[in-house]
Amino acid sequence: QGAFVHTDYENIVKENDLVLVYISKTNIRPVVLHKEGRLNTKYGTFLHSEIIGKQYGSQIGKFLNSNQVNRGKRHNKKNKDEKKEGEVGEENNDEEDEKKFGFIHVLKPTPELWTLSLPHRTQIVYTFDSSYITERLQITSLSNVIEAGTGSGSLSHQFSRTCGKLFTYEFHEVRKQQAELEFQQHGLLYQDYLDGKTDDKNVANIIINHRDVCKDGFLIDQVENINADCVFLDLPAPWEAIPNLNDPRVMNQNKQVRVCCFSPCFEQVDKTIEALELNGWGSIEMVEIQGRNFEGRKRMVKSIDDAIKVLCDQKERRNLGASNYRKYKKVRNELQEKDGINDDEHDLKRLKTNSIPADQKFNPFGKGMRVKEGDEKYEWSNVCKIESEIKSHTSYLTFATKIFNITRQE
Amino acid sequence: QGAFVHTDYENIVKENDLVLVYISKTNIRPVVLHKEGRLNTKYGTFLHSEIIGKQYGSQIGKFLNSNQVNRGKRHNKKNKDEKKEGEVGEENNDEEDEKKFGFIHVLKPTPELWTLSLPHRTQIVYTFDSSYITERLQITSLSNVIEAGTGSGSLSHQFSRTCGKLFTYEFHEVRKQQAELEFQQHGLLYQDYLDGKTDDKNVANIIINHRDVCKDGFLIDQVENINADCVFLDLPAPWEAIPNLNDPRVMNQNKQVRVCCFSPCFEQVDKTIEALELNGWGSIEMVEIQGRNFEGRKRMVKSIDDAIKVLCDQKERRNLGASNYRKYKKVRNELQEKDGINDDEHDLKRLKTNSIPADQKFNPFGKGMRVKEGDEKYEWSNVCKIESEIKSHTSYLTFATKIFNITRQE
Amino acid sequence: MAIDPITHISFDKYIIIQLPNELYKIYNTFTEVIGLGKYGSFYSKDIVGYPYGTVFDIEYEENDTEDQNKKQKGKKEETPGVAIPRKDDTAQSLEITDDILSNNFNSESNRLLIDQGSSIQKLSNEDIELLKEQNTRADKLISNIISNNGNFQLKTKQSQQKYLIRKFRKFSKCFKVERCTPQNLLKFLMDKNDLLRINDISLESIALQLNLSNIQPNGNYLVMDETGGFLIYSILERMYGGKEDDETKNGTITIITETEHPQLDLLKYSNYSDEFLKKTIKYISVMELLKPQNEEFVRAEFLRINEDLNINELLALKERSPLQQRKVNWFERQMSLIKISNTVDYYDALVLQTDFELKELVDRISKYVKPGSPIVVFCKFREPLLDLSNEYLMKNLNFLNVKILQTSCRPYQTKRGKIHPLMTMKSNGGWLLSCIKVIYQDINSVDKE
Amino acid sequence: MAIDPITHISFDKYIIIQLPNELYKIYNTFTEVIGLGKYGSFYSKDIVGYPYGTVFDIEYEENDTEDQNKKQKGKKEETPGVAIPRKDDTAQSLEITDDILSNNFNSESNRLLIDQGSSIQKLSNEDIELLKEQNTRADKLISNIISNNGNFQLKTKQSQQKYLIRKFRKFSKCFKVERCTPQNLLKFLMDKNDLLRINDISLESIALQLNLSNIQPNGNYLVMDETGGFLIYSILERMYGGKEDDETKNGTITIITETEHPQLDLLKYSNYSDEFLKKTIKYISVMELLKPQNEEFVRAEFLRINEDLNINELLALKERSPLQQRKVNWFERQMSLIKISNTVDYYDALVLQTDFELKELVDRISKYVKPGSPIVVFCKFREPLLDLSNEYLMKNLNFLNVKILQTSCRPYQTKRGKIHPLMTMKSNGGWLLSCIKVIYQDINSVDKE
Repeated sequence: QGAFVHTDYENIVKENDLVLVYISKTNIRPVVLHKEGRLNTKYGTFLHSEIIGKQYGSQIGKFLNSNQVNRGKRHNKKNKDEKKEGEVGEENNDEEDEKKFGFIHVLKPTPELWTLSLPHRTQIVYTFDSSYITERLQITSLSNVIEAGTGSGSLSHQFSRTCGKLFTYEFHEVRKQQAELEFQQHGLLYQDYLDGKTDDKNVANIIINHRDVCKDGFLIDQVENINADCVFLDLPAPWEAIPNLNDPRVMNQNKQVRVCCFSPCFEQVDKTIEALELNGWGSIEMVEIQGRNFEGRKRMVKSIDDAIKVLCDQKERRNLGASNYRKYKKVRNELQEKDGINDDEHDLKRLKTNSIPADQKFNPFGKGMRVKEGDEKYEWSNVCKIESEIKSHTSYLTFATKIFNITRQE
Repeated sequence: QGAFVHTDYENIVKENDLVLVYISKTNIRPVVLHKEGRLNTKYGTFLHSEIIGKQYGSQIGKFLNSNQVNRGKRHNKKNKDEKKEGEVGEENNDEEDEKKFGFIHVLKPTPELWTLSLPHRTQIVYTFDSSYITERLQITSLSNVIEAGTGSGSLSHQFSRTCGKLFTYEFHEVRKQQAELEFQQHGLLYQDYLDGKTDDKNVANIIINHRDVCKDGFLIDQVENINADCVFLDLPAPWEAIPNLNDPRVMNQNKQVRVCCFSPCFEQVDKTIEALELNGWGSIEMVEIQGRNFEGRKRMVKSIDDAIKVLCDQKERRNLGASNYRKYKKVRNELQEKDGINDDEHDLKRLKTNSIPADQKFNPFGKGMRVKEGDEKYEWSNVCKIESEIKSHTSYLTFATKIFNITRQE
Repeated sequence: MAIDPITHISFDKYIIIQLPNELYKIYNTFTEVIGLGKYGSFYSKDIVGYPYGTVFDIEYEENDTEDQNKKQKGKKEETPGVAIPRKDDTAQSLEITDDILSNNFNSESNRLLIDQGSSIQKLSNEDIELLKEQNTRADKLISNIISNNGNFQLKTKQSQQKYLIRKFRKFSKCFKVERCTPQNLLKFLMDKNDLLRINDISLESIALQLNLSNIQPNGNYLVMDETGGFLIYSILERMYGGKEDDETKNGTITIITETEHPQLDLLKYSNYSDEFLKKTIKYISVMELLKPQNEEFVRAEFLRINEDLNINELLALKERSPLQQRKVNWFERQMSLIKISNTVDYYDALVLQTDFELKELVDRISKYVKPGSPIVVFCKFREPLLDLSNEYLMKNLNFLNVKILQTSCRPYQTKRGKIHPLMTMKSNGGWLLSCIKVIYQDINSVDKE
Repeated sequence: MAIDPITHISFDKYIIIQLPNELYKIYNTFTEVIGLGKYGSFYSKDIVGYPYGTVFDIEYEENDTEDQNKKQKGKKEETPGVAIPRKDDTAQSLEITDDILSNNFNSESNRLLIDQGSSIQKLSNEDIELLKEQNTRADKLISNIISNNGNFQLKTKQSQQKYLIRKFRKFSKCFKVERCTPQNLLKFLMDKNDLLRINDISLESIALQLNLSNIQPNGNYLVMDETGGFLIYSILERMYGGKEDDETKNGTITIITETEHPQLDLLKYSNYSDEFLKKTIKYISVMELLKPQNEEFVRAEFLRINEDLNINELLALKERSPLQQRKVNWFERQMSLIKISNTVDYYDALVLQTDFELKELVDRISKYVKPGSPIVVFCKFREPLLDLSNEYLMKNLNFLNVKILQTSCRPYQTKRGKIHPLMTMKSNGGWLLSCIKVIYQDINSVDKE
C-alpha cells in the first residue's frame, strides 16, 4: 500500500503503489500496481511492469495496431473534448497501415486528482468549494477537523492533507465501510499509526465513525476529547447536529472555533442560520462559490475579403459556365460520333458540373471539409472556451464562529 | 420638446431637442437645447448654439486655456477611468502654454443611455435586467404592459419604446409627478396623443397613475379595460398586489399573460411564489441576471530576460562603484585643495551615488516613472478588465404565466 | 370570433409543444395528426382555436376496444386520441404539483433504504401501459405507481419526488402548446442540443443585444446574422410582434450575407408571410455591398447576357411576359443593391452576429450607420471583441463608449421548500460589444480661443 | 496556563482589530496604548491573554470627572478607557442584533415618510457623546436614539434598520480582536482599498491555488510572489499554522525574486520569528537562478574582493571574527545559490504569482519541478494565461492537463428575513492556470509491437 500523501525525494513508481493513470482529462483511473497486473485502456493494454520503475509523471506510450486505433477513433468521435490527448498523429488517421502511438501518464495521487477520478458516488464537494472551505475555516496543520458526513471521502482527503486530525462521520454504513477501506489503502487511517503500521501521524490522521451525528452526537470511543477547531457539516438537516456541538468534549472550549454548513437548498440555509443563532454562534455569513473551468482553443480567422473573393469566384464560374456548356455540348456530340467515350468521361463530367472541381475552388475557410482545429493551412486566433456543462450550483456555504468559554491565559 | 424615441431620417440637432451630452463614460448629461443656453463641463463651457445644427453623434471640441486644462487634469486624477476620454494630447500636459483640446459628444437619447445618465434616484432597474425582462415577458409592439412602481422611470422608458401601451403606477406622489414631467418632456405621455399634441401613438404610450396598487388595485379612470398582457411588479410586497390582477378588467382574459416580480430579498421571493400559486399562476420560475461590464486595457509585457539584465546591470554598477569610490575620493581631495567646488558639484554627486543617473540605468519596465498605459516605448498586450465595482445583485426575478379564461375561438 | 393567430393556435402554423418530459418540440398544425411518440397522438383540429399556453390531455375513448387490440399489435400510433384542454386550470402547468405528492410522503431518513431496483415495483410496465390506455389521468396514474411501489415509503422525500417525476414524465399523456416565439424557439434548440446553430447565444444575450441596439418599430437596421435567422426573427418580433398589417410600423432589416443566398432556415418558424418578409427584409451579399457595381456596368452586363434586349424599353412596357418580368426583376434588384451600397449614414443600428474578423468588417461597414447610433456585436468568445476594441475601435475617433459586456441568467429550481439555483447549465451564452458611432471633428478645424 | 500565541492575544504581536464600522485595521500589542480614533483607546495589556475573536467594550470609569473635562478640551484620546471582554457572549458579534431592534419596529408602509433630515432627531450629537462618555453600552445608546427620533416610527422597517446600523457604527465603542491570519490580512487590505498590492487576488483564488499546488507540511515549493509576501504567508500557514517548533514538519519555500532583495513586506504580519523564516524560506533572484555562477567563478570573485584571503582557510577555522564570519556567509550563500540553480526535478510544486511574460518564464524554470507535480499560475487577467496555455504549454509535451480556472465567492447579507447576495463587490479576484509537469517519452524509443 502506497502512502497517498508523499513528498519524499524519490520519485519512482514502486510495486504496490497506488497511482493515478491519466488517460484523458475526463478519464483518470486509480490503480494499485502489481507485477502481473494489466491495464486496459482505449489506447490498448499496458502492463503494470511497464509502469513500475518509471519516474512519476512519466508518459508510457506504445504503438497500437490499426484495430485498436479504430476503437480509439470511434471513442474520439463521442468525446470530442478528449481528442487532443492520448493520441499523437491524428492527422494520419486515414492511412490505416501505419502504427499509431497511444499513451498514458502515471501520476502521484493528490486529493484533487483523486476527486476527479471518482465516479460520482454521492454529491462530491469539488475543489472550488473545498479549497475555499479549507481556507475560510482557517484549517492548518494544527487543526482538528470534524466532518459529517464522509460521503465519497473526496473532501476527507483534502482535509486530511492539510489538518492535524480529521474526525469524519458517515451514517450510511456501506458508504462508511467503503470510505474506511479507501483511507486505509491510502495510508490515511489514524488507527494504522496507532497500530504501528505507519509512523507519520501527519499523514495517518483520519478517524472515521459510523454515526448519525444528528441523533447520536459527535463523541466517540477512540478519544476522550475531540477538541475540534473546525466543523464541516454536509448533512440534510445540519440544524439537528448543531446543538450536539455544545457537548464540552467536542469542541475546543477556550478558543475561537469555526463551522461550515453545506446545503443545496435555500430553506436549509434559513433553518441552519436559525439553529446557529440559537446555539450562540456569531459572525454568520452565507456565501456561494462559483467555479468555472476553461480551456484554450483556436478559432479560425475569417477575413471578409476572402468571403468577397469566394463570391466573386462563384460569379465568374457561373459566367464561365454558360459558355462552357456550349463547349460541353460540342464535345459530347463529337464523342458520340466515335466509340471510345470512357477515356474522356472525366473531362465530360467536369464540363457537365459547370464548375471547376471542389479542390480547385477558392475555399479559404475549408467549407465542406473536415478542418482540424489549428490546421496550419488556415489562420487561427486564441480563444478561451468555458466547459460545456457548467456546475452552476453546488451548495450554499454557511460559516459561523464561536468561543465557548472565554477565560484569560496568563 | 423633442421626442425621446425617434428614427426619422434627418439626423440634425434642433432647438428645443432633448439631447444627451456625453462627457465621459460616467458623466452623461441630459440637456434641452436653447439658443441662449450654456453648458458647463470640466472641459470648459459650450454654448448650445455650438451644438444646434450639428449632426447627432457629432464631436464638439474646443481649445481650452491652461486654467481650464488644470481643472480638467485635477478631475482626471480622481477619476482614472475617465482619463482616455474627452481630452486629447494628454501627453503634452506638462507644457502649460499650449492650448488643449477638450470635447463632448451630442447624442440622441435612448432608454439605455438615459438610464446611465440618471442620478441614482431610487433603485434603478439596469439594462442587464430590463432587457431580459422585456424578452422574457415577450413584450412586443402589441403588448399592453403594467408596471408598478414607476420609480425612476428608467424601466418605463425601455418598456415604452417596445410595447403598445404602458400603464405605470407609483405610490409616492412626488416621484410620480417627477416621472410624469419627464415622460411629458420626452413625448411619451399617452395623454398628449389624446390631446392632439403628438400624432405617434407608438411613441406617446405611457399612462401614469399615483396609486398604491396593493391597496387600491390597478383599475384607472382613463380606460375601462386595461387588457394587459404583461405585468412587472417592483414593489416591497408584490404578494399584496397579485390578487388585484384577478379583476377581469385588468388582464387580458383569453390569452396567456405573463408576470415578473422584482425583489431583492430571498424571503420576498418565497412569499411571491406562494401568492402566485394561490392565485392560479403557473410555470413559476425565479432567475437572477448577472451582468458584467468590461473594457479593453493594455498590460505591459515584462520579459524575464530584461529582469535578469537589470540585476546584472546593478551588479556591474556595484562592482564599478567600488573602484569609482576611490576615484571619487581622489577627485574630492583635489577639489578641496582648490576654491571652485560649485562648478563640479554635479559630477561629484554623480560619483557619490555610486551609480549612473536614473535615466541612464537599464530600466525596461519604467520603474519609478509614470508610464502611460500603451506608451510606445514599452511592449503591451491586450487584456479585458472588469469594472472595479461589480453589481453582484440587483434583484431576483420571478416569472409566471396564466390564462384567466380558456375559451375557443373559431 | 375569428382566431387571432398571434394569441391562439391556428391552422397551418408552426407551433411548439412542450412534452411531459419538459422538452420542447416543433410541429405544424398543417399536419392532420400530430404524433408525440410515446406520449400519444391527436388531431390538429382539436387544438386549433384555443389560446397558446393551453395544456391538453390526450384521452382515448373508453369503448374503443378495437384500439386496444391494435395497441397489442404495436400499431397504437394509428389511432389518435382526443386532445382535451384543461379549461379550469389557469396555471396550465405541466409540472407535477405538490397536491399529488403530499399525500404520499413521509420524511423518514433514508438510512434504511436499500435500492432494490425496479424489482420492487409491483406494477409492471405493461400494467402501467394498460392503465394509461384506460383513460387514467396522470395524477391517478401516479397514485397507482406510489401505492404499488413497495420501496416508496422507504425513500427520502427528495428521492420520492425524483422517482415520481421520472415516472410521471414517462407515462403521462399531456402536452402544452406554445407559440413559436423566438424565446420558445431558443428553448427548442436548447433541448435539441443544437445551440451551435445559433452560435451558442443565450436569451439574455440576445435580449441585451436588442436593447442596446435600440430596436423600434420604425427603425432601419443593418444586420449580419449567423444564427440562421434567429437574430432576425428576434428583431422582427420586437418591431412587429407577429402583426403584419399595422401601417404605423414600417421599419426594415437589411441583411448582409456571406453566401449568395441567405441562410435563414429558422425564420420559417416565425410564421410571417413571405410577402411580409419580402417587404421588410432586404438581402445583400458582402460582395454586392463592398464591391458594388455601378449602373453602367449593370447595364453592360444586362446587354451581354441578353444580347438583343434594351432594358429601358423593357422598363417602359406596361405589360410584360414572365420572362421579361424576370429580366426586369434582375435589373431592378441590381439597381437596389447599388443603392444600398451607396447609402451611408443611414441605418439606426448595426447589429452583428458573425464569425468574420471584426476589425476589418466594422471598418468596412460602419459607414452605413447613422452617426450617434449604436453598433452592437455578439460573439461566442470574448477575445475577438477585445481585439476589435483595442486594435480598432479605441484607436479610432469615430467610436465612443466602447464596452464589452457579458450577461448570464441563472435559473432556480423554483419549488417552495427546496429552492436553489439549477445545479448545471449549458453554454455560457456569449459576449457583447457595444459602442456608438460618432463624427470625429478635425482638430485643425476648431478655432483656438 | 501560559499564553498560546496562536490562539490567544499575546504581547508583541501584530493583531487585527475589527471596528464597529466593520473595517479591519492592524495594530501591534507592543504599543502600550492602542488608539482607535473616534472609537476610543485602551491599554494593550488589558486584552492580552484572551482568545482571538473576543469582543471588548471600552468603558470609562464613572468617577473620572477629570476625563470629562479633558474631553471637553478635545484631548480625550490621552486617557485610555478599560477594555472589558464580553465573556458571556459566545457569538462575539459586533453586529447589531435583532433583539435590540425588534421592540422598536413597525412595518407600516413608508408612504407618509417625508424625510425631514436630521432636524427631527431630538437627541443632539453632543447629547450622544455625553451618553457615550457616561458608560452607556451600545444597545442602550441605540434605544435612546430610537426613542428620541420623532421620525423613526414613520420609516419602513428597512430604513429603520439602516438608520440604526449607521448610528450604531458612529457611536458605539467596542472592537473585536482577530489573529493576523492571511484571511484577516486580506480583509484588512480590502478595507484599505489596497488590493492592488496583492495583485487583486481574492481569498477564493488563493485558496484554490494552494489546493491545486497540493501544499503539505513537508513539501518543498518553488514560488514567485508579487503579492508582497501574502502568497508566502498563505503557504506557510497551511504548512505550519503558526507553530514553529514541530520537528515532524520541515517543508521549505524557495522564492525567486525579481529584485536583489525580496519585497515581502506583508510577511512581517505573520508573526513568525526571523529565525524560523530564515530556516524555512530561501531567496534567489532570477539572475542567480537563471544566470548562475559556478564554484570557480565564485572563488575567483572572492579572491578579487578579498585579495589576501583564502576561503578554504576561513572555512576551516573553528572560531571566526565577525568580519570573517560575514565573508564566510557570503561565500556559503553563493554556494547555496549555485546549488539551487542546479537542482532540477526537485520541487513539489511551482506556485507563481508574477507579472512576467509567462511562456518564457515557465520555459526557463519548469525544469526545477519534480515530474508529476503541479504548476499553478495566478494572474489578474485571463489573457496572459490563455497565451501561456495555447502558445507554450499545449505545444509542449512536457505539460499535461492544462486548465484555466476562475473561482468567485459571492457573499450574502445573512440576516434572516432579508437574505440576499451583497449588492456590490469589488474586483474579480483573478484567474488561475494549472497543469502537471510530465516526462515526454521520445516516440522513437518505443518498440513497435
